[in-house]
Amino acid sequence: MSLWEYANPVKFMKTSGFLLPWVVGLAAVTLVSGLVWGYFFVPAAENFGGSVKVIYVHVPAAMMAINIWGMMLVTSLIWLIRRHHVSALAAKAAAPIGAVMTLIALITGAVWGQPMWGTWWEWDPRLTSFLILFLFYLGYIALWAAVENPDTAADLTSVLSLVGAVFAALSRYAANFWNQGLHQGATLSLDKEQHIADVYWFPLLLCMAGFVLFFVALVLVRTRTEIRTRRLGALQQRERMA
Amino acid sequence: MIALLIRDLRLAVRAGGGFGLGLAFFLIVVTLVPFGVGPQGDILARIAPGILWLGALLACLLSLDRIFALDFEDGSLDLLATAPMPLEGVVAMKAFAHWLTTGLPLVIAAPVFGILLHLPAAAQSWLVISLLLGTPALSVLGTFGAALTVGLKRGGLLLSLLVLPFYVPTLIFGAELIRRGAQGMATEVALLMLAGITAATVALIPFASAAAIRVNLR
Amino acid sequence: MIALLIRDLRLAVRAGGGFGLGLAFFLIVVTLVPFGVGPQGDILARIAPGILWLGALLACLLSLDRIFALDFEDGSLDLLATAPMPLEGVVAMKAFAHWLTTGLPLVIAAPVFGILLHLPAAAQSWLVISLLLGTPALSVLGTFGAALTVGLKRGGLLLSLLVLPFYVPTLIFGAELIRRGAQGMATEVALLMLAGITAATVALIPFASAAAIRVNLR
Amino acid sequence: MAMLSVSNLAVSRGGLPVLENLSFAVESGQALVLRGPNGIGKTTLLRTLAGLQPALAGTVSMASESMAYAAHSDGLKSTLTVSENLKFWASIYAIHDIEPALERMNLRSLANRAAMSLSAGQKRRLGLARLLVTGRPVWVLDEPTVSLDTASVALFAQAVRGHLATGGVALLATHIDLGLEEAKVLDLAPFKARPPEEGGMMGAFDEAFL
Amino acid sequence: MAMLSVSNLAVSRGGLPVLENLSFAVESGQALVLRGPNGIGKTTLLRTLAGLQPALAGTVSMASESMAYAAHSDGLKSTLTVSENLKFWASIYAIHDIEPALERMNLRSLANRAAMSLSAGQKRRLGLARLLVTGRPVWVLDEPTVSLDTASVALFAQAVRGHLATGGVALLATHIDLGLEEAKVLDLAPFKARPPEEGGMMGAFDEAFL
Ligand code: HEM
Ligand SMILES: Nc1ncnc2c1ncn2[C@@H]1O[C@H](COP(=O)(O)OP(=O)(O)OP(=O)(O)O)[C@@H](O)[C@H]1O
Ligand SMILES: Nc1ncnc2c1ncn2[C@@H]1O[C@H](COP(=O)(O)OP(=O)(O)OP(=O)(O)O)[C@@H](O)[C@H]1O
Ligand SMILES: [Mg+2]
Ligand SMILES: [Mg+2]
Repeated sequence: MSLWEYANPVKFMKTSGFLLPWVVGLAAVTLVSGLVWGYFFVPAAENFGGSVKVIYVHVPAAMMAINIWGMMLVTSLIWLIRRHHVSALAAKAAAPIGAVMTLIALITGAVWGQPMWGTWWEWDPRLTSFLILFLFYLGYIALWAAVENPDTAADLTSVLSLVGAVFAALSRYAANFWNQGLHQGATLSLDKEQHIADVYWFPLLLCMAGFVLFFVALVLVRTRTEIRTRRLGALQQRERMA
Repeated sequence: MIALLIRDLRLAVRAGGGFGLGLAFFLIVVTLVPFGVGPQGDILARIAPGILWLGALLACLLSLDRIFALDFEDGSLDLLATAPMPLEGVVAMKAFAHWLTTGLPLVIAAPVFGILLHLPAAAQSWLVISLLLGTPALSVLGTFGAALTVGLKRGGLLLSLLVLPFYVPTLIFGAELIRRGAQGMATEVALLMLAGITAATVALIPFASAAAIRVNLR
Repeated sequence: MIALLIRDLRLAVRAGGGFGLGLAFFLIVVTLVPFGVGPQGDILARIAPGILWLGALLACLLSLDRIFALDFEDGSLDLLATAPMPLEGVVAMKAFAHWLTTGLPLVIAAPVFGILLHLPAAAQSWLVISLLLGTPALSVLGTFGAALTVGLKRGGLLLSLLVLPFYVPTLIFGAELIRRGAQGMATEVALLMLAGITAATVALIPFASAAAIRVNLR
Repeated sequence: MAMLSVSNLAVSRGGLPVLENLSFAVESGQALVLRGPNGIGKTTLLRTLAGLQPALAGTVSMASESMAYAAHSDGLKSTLTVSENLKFWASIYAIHDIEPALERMNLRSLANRAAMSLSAGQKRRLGLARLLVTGRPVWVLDEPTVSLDTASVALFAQAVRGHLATGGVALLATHIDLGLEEAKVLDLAPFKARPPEEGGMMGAFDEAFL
Repeated sequence: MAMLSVSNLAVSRGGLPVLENLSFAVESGQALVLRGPNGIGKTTLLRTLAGLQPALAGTVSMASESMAYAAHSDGLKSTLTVSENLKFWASIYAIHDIEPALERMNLRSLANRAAMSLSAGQKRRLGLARLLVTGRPVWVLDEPTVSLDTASVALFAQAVRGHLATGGVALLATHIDLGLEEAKVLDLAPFKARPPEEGGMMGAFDEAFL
């Protein structure tokens, strides 16, 4: 039995229908416990103050924003190469979630920037490249919305996401070249000597896991909706043929 | 008449565009400016009123060129011209639909863009007021340009060339209004001029546009 | 192939447009900026590289949306797709024609606009170099956006939304090249990146565009 | 009682006279078919009658707001559905019920399809259905049956007959047989504008420069 | 020797099968006229043969680079003149002399007019003249005689005959009589795609969702 079997919409509906309640439950548990831990049981940091708590939303959201585009890239490739409908629909379903994650990262960042940097917005390369990522999401979503025929739309958006990924990465590099910026470095990377203290670290990990599970649950729900819409369309078409 | 408005709005939404698109475009312009100009907050703040107004102009321009061109190409314009409805009304409705899909969303979202460009808080309300007063003139003048170029293929650039000079007074008073408002200077003149220009264009330009369309259909 | 280029250029000229129009648009943008931003020479000089590059972007954008749309509407694109000529070649030729009518005139006339915006003399040659290196990428990326939206009515704004984010790297390196050049800083990285981006897009993007057109014709 | 009458009309296109000395009248309940080779000036004549361009000479008399025009192109919005397209035109002409028109042009089953997904003939049927929601007595139609199959042509002929029976009038330019035997036919070839040397009328705009 | 042969072809439009089980072959020197009511799928079939969309099933065999396609719209640039339009297409197909084509479609006198100032029928004649400068043996034509008057239809029929006489092949979809008595006629109605319950083929894209 190969993994590709789940690319059949009917099979996918069955399996995902079975999985969905579990994923939702797990996501709720991790997310809630992570956030509660982070917000109520973590001491205020000396150099960040109480506002450090934003990190439990900000960082997971920022991480998801990037990774969701990666996921869309992979599913788009699968659609282009193997023409599995579920794959294309999953990419379509993921895009608005990614856009919202980007927006959350931007807004929490802005809210955080106010106490930290004394300004709501700064043209820091990291922030700016997130803004650009948001624009790529918007373009991708708008293209899905604009094209009538679903297969045409899937093809076009797949091409867009491929080329877009390259240019998003390029923009990130260009933005770095353009301005040195204020933003925090990547303290998460393991080879860095300086870790943030474990007290902040564990609830953060939990939150990140919660965000991932939350995303999986949402994508499942949205993909199922897309599949149902297509099924409705197919039924109507068959009726017309008769 | 209302039917025309509804149709135009529906078409704008169907084309995957409508309200959001104008905003997204605006956001892009605001994002691109610092790339060109540099990220220094003080410079950005000084040029912000101008950039925001230029962005409004451009969002307008980009959505203009097809305002009549599509109707011309598929023959609707001929049919509308023979319909029991004054062509002036058609033009005015189209300008209104255009404003609803590009001007209005911009007015509403302007403060966010103001923040991005470090516009001082005092200027925010003036930004909204100046856009609210000025953007209708942009749409109406835009339809005039579109009416002049309706029969031409590749009208895009030509249209901008015709229309942009007409936008100058609105642009000047609009940006000036924000600048003065931000600095606490007297705003009455700029305010009155802006409102006056808009009122006059909205009242008179549709007649010129309708005349231009009649000539182009002939 | 050459025939297609000649046809496109001829069409651009016939539509009362062609070379002059892009320039005129550029001129208007450059004149409007001081109206919006205020006439202080020092600020203008500082934002000049950015404004000139933004103007180039917009001139590009405004002429883009009909690059394939017209051929699609009158059926030429169907016929070109069945003609003995790879669609990639068609796309590349169209991008080239677009560059000849909007990018090239701009490169040639840029110093004049630089003077209007008080760009320091040292930066003038960098302005020309950066535009010369960067504008081909704008045209090629533009055709990609146009290919994605070819079947859509009212593509204008959607097209900009799709295309402008792609312009970001070019814009950054282009404007940065001028700024660094003007200040006598090291320009190698910006120069190489700009040239690299252009070379890569020119070589690869036509394939993506042709694929998008094939999908849209289906 | 002539609902549409034309006397000594001359029409021009691109600054050049195309037809001249044209006179005819169509009475209530009558149809008139205009014939003539390609380029003789049928479209130009119909556009003039529709008021889209001025006549070079002569007069057109017809009650105001009584005419519905259908051109070479159908004026359809490709992203709207069939019924949305039709509803739009109906409300422009202040008519509320589009059902009879859908019915008579056999569009019922297509009502919810986007116009862009119609075949050439289906689009044309929709274009003709528009006439039925104008409520106007004088129909001015330019090659109405282009792309239609024989069944649809018959459907159209029937619609025209229905229109005539209610006292309407139809003026049609066409190259093919519409199956409207009762219609009068007017061949436009004899009215082709002659150059002034041969006694044609003066008056094309640029003659002032001669 | 069949220059174009099709076996068991099924074509789809908008994700829905339109025609199925279609097989035919056209030999050198033959013309085949496709008939069928509006919306049966003539345009879809011709676009599939032209390679503009993929077939749902079945095979099309034809020498590569041997086909010239003419669609509902003519692909004319309205600001270019008649001869410029024609010259463009001629050079795309690497042919240098457009005079014979102008001659045979009776466009000589219009050669220097901008395409936008042509009447509907004149435009169509220009669209057909394009076929003559492709030098391709297989003509695939979608309603070629729309808007043409009888004289021009005859002109067109003659051009098709000339093409067949040189060993070419023509496939035409049309609703009206072309005056090509020698052409075989294929009625598409029997090949209309049936829903799967009635034994039609599976394979419309979206069936995977049922
Ligand atoms: C709108 C603005 C902002 C955006 C788009 C943004 C984006 C990001 C991103 C993408 C990350 C994840 C980095 C990674 O995992 O490698 C991140 C992490 C972080 N951000 Fe922000 N940020 C914003 C504003 C701020 C502000 C104002 C602060 C506070 C001074 C801040 C502090 C942090 C910190 C401490 C981290 C964790 C560092 C790490 O572990 O990598 N951010 N941000
Ligand atoms: N701008 C122009 N300049 C010169 N001649 C023109 C112009 N526009 C149209 N004509 C000519 O005017 C004549 C009348 O055109 P019209 O479209 O009325 O013909 P028609 O009878 O409708 O033909 P068809 O049956 O082909 O539709 C044609 O010979 C056409 O070539
Ligand atoms: N996007 C779409 N979705 C669903 N159905 C479609 C779509 N596009 C076309 N169709 C249908 O496919 C069928 C085939 O259309 P096609 O244009 O091939 O017909 P045709 O035989 O050429 O008709 P005509 O004689 O009117 O030109 C039509 O019934 C049409 O309504
Ligand atoms: Mg005509
Ligand atoms: Mg057809």
